[in-house]
Amino acid sequence: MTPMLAQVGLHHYLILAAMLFVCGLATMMLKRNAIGILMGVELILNAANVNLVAFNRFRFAVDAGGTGGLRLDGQVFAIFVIILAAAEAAVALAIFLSFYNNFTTIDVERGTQLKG
Amino acid sequence: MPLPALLLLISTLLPLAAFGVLLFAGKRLGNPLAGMVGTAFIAGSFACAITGMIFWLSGGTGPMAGAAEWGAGKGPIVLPISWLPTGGGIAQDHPGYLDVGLYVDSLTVAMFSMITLVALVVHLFSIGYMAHDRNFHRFFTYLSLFCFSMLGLVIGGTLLQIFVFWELVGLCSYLLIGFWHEKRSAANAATKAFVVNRIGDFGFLIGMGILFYHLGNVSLPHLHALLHTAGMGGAVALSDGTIFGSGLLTIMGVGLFMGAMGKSAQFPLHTWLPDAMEGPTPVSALIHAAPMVAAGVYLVGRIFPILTPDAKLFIAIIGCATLTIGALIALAQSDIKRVLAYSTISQLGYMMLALGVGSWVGGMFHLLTHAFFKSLLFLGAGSVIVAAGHEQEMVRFGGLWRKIPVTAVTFGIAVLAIAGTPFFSGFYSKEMILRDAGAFSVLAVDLSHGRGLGYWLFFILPTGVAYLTAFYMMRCWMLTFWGKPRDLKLYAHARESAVMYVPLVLLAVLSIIGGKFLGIEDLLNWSMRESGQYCTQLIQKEARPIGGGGERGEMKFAGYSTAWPAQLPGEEESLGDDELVVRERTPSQRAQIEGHHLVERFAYWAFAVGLGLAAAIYWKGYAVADWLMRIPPAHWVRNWLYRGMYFDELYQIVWVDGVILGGAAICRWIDRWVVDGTVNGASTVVRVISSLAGWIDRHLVDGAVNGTGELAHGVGAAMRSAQSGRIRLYVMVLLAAVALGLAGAVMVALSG
Amino acid sequence: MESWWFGALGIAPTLLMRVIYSLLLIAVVFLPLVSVIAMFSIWWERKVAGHMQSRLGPNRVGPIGILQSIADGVKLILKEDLVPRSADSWLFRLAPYLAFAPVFAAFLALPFGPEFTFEPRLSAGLFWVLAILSVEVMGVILAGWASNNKWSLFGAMREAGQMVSYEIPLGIAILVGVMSAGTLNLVELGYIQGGGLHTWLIFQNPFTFLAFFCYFIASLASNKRAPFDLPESESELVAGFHTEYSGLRFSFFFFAEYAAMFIVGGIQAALFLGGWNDPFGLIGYYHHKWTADPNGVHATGLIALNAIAAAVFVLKALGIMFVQMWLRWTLPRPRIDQVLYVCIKVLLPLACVILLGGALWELFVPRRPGLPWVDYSPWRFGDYGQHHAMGTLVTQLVLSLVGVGLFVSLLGWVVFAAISGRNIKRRLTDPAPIVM
Amino acid sequence: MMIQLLAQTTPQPPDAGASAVLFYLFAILAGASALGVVLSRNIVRTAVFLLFTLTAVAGLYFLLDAEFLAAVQLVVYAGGTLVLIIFGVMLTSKSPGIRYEPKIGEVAVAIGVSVVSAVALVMAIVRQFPANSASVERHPTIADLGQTLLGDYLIPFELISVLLLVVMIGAAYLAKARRREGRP
Repeated sequence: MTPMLAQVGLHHYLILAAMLFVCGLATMMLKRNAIGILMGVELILNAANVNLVAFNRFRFAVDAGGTGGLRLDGQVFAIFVIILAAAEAAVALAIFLSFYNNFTTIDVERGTQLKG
Repeated sequence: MPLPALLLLISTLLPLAAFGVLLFAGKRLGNPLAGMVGTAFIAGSFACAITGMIFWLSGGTGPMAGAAEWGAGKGPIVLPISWLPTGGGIAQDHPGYLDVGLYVDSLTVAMFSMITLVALVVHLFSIGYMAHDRNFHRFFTYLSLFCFSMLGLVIGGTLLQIFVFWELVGLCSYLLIGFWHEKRSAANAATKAFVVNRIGDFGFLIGMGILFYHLGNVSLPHLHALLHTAGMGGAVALSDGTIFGSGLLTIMGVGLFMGAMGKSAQFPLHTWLPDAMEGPTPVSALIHAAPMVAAGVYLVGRIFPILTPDAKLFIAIIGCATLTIGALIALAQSDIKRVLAYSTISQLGYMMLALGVGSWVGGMFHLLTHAFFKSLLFLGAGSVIVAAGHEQEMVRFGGLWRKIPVTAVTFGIAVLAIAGTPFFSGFYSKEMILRDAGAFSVLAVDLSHGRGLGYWLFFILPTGVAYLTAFYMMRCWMLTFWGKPRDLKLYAHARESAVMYVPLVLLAVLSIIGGKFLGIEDLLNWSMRESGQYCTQLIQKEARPIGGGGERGEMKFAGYSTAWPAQLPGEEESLGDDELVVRERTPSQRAQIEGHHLVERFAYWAFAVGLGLAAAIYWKGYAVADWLMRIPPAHWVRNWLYRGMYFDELYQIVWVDGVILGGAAICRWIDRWVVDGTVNGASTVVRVISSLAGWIDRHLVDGAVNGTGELAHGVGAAMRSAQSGRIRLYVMVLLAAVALGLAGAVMVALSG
Repeated sequence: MESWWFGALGIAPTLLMRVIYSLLLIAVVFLPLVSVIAMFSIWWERKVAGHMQSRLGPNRVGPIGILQSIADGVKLILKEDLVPRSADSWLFRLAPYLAFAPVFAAFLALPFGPEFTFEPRLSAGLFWVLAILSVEVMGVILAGWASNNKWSLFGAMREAGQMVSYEIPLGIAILVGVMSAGTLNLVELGYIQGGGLHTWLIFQNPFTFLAFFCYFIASLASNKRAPFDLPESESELVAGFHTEYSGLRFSFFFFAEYAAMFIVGGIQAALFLGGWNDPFGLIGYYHHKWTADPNGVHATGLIALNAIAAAVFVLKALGIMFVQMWLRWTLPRPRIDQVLYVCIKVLLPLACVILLGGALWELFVPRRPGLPWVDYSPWRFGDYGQHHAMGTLVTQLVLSLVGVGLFVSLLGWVVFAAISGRNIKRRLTDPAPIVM
Repeated sequence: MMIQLLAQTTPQPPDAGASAVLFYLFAILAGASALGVVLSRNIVRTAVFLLFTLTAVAGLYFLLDAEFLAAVQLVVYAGGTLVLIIFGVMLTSKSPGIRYEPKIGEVAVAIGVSVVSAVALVMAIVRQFPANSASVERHPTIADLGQTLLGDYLIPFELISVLLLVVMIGAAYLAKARRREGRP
């Protein structure tokens, strides 16, 4: 193993997060199932979370002014993102359910009543 | 937390617990049980209050003195909590915080005992009175909430807290007056009470805003410490160098007093109280006789040290007007509860007058004694009303003493007390008020070098009203209990029940002994000393405020100290015996002795005259009174008084109709001249321009417009397809744009 | 654990050694431990069920049928591995592993002894166990879904609803204990409770005492144990989510269930019942004494101590499992709506009240600071007064008495039942011995 | 009550080699499952791939010294949100095999966009952030996280609790909306 590969650093995490992000994008574009799109969103949020936590670990987690406390803003934000994702999923699923009730399908291509 | 404060806090929270229990379980508890639960809680509250008082006394300087720092005559218990950071303010040990907290002194303790006792009695009475009501549990729920808010108001250590509970009390009052909201009149009365009180509260907010703006903190000890020289008149210089002008101080005082005016039904805002008699009678006893309307007086008592002489004069004038108007109207009422309502207004006027003329102890003393006998009167009236099958017109009563003797006797005791019969509680407090009013008049007339003869009114009116009070109260008793029964059917069914008259007896005893034997006066005197001492400590600890003993204040009342606590009650004790008059005295002490003489000369026999006259006239029911009414002006006067001096009609015309008519007139004017004029003028201009433009349009523009229209149509048709409603297309376009942007940014970053 | 062993051996671990060590640990200790515990539990459940129903239970394979589970296992391995034709075969094959793996992973955090823990580094060990157990539900849901059978789907959806709901009171009940202990680390929890019966968290204050029961009920439901075994209720759903499973895959679900029971019981023991500590605090005392010795570590003594501690811990967990079994064969099964009603409208408010009460208690009632044995001697009651902790002490003692009374009466009941049941069984089985 | 009692049992953070091995394990799992999410055509399988991704990300959090976050990820995401999503799938798909295929043009666009963003991101990362691995002296504990969460971030924390409540009510209301007439 080269030192570059053996020394896992910020880079590695960021690239992985970028991959997750791109997969999320692709999922959003490719799925016709509304819930699939939701999963794409979840992937993107996870990518963001990995970024947050990695930055926190490698760039930020130093002793804050010698007070003994660590700055954990990245982790806190990640927690908030997770909570928001849960909230978002709940609302989105509720919307999908009523979509399903109205159109008897979950294919988002059918919900085009608002077209110009 | 010191023990009395803890006990009083528990005492405050118990009704809240009762409220919670009844709110959620009241319906399930059912008819008598809900009431009993409420009563049990308030009984606990009462026990706590009494225990608190015992501990309080045992901590004090009195016969039960202990080693505590607090206690009667020693110092108040002040427990502030810094609540909201506000970033400014004077008070140095709480920089920039809005405080909440507890403030316990002798007045608090006395008020607690009074409120919980009256509340307990009213609760007991209500179990009987409301026994057949459909919303029995709801009634007790409201009562509990009311007790909580009232006790919270009294124990509150800051104006803010007082205001919060003040509003809560107002809400309870609204709920309870409108308790029988199916009755239109009750609903209207509740709304009226609410609205009228809001007018007063507006003033309260203004006053509080002024205080808050200048001091940054509205807790009572700080107000007392920083502004205690306001009573001298003149401006107050605060420790940070700003000057709190006397005019502003007066506005502040009057503003706060306006709150009290609303709540205590003072002269221009008094009209809600008689209407509030639409509520159940125990409510009248609890709210509109003792605790709630007294809240206004209590508030003025609490802010007393920071009132300027001008503000006090205003209070005295309002009080004087109120007591006169209330008594006069009460003379002519025929509804037993309305008589009591107007008498309450009148008595509250007495208290306000007392505070206005600087008799702090007198006002508070009357507040407490009045609470006993007035709630007794109301509960007695309730007993009568129940006995009479919910009939309130005295025209149909008469001779009821044979049927309901206990009520008659206790009611009679209350009448004697309110009339100021010696050895009854009302005597002592009223005597003190009249004495101080007399002293005030003497002093004011002296200081104005004989020009201010109008100041005599501050003595003449209350004295005259003392006669009137005895008269109309006795009239009420005679018409209700004496003579021949005027409605035989009603008379036949009348009876009283134990659950209702036991409270009456209890209150009657208190009405008798409350004046001299309960030591209320001592407590109040101590209360002044406690605040004074605490203030002194606070002043020494903080940067002292520089008292500006302004010239205007000295000119008016310099000698007679309206600035509390400059004169401590302990130093007063040497005063009293006439032999000592020769010694050097301040003008105020001399005036007080003179006031005492005035009272002895003019007011001592008021009760006998009033009672006797009423007894003579109404011995045989309405016979003599009817004969008197035949004299021409008497009839009109009676009608005028009967309708409450047409205040309601006046307000209807001035405020309600006035606003409607005035608004309509203004609207019409604006419509005709401003709007129409603008429109007409504009149209003329437009007509001229348009004829010009028409030509251009027809010849030049049309071609361009048509061309543009075609273009827009084409573009719109092309763009429309983009809004397909297909969400994934949107997503794709969005993400493609993001990707392009990202790529572009990276390219720029890498090349640059 | 590993660092201690390496330290005791006096060598610095290299990467390769650590990898080998880890593999060895998993192969030699971990897998057998999980399997033995699960198989023992399965046998035990059948035995308990038998005794409760006046039967003998397994009694043919080995002494008192102790090898029955192994026999069953062999049988299940040998059975044909069926995948229904209309099932989603990939998911169908995946689901059992998904159900079993988290349970297996959760064993990592269990504190068997002061040094006998697989991963003492987990500062959020308790939460970690909860988290990883919550993944187990995915296996069940997927099994139900992939079977393409409506009974299975019903079971899966019930499991999803039930599990997600009951996780909330479960978490809150754990939170009460955690609040009292001030740590999420399972090993630290053991140290804190090392001072004997009255330092156990269940007896810490009335609210942890209530939280114990709250946790127990919620753990029953999240483990889909009776009376909350709606996802697999055989009278309605054939066998619920595992209707279509057979052979080895079925046995994975079975394993997972019993291992999860042990974990839930173990967590309960670790959090509330003092973990590996005995009621008198002797283990804690000797552990402190031997590790604090400046002359080096008593290696032999510590190994023995850890073995005893592990035995105590396993005993406690098995005791709780016994109550779970007892309840299964005692209580009837409610409907699914009743189960959810109990959670949302009864258990959850109750848990919230307990949480609030526990928080207030922590705020207002001072306790004896420090660790038992390290900072003070837990049985010297006079010390508590100096720290204004008399209130806590009295509460602890009273609750301990209540707890011991409860335990003794339950034990007496069980013993009585076992003794009187034996007679009945003899009478039942006497006339005709079973012929295979 | 924070007690430093694990002085002897708290080992040093795992050495670089072990954590590198673990990182690649989790990273490959996450990446492969994410690809699975994109490529899988069965929505339930998509969800299962998502589960693996989430679990792997939780493992990465472990390596990043964020074990509380890892547990949160497992509880909330894998145990909560994903269950919810699968619930949604079960309630909305008429039969498990039903598939909605994207058009070929869309696939082309998607591939283009993905590749462009991936390349741009990777280039940006490689250029912008040097591959340092700053070692941290102290392992952050839950106490640190708690201090941050309930100290500096108290108000966002409270707000997000309110948000959760609102979402709960809103979602319940939305999902409860009456069905169309004539449909079950």
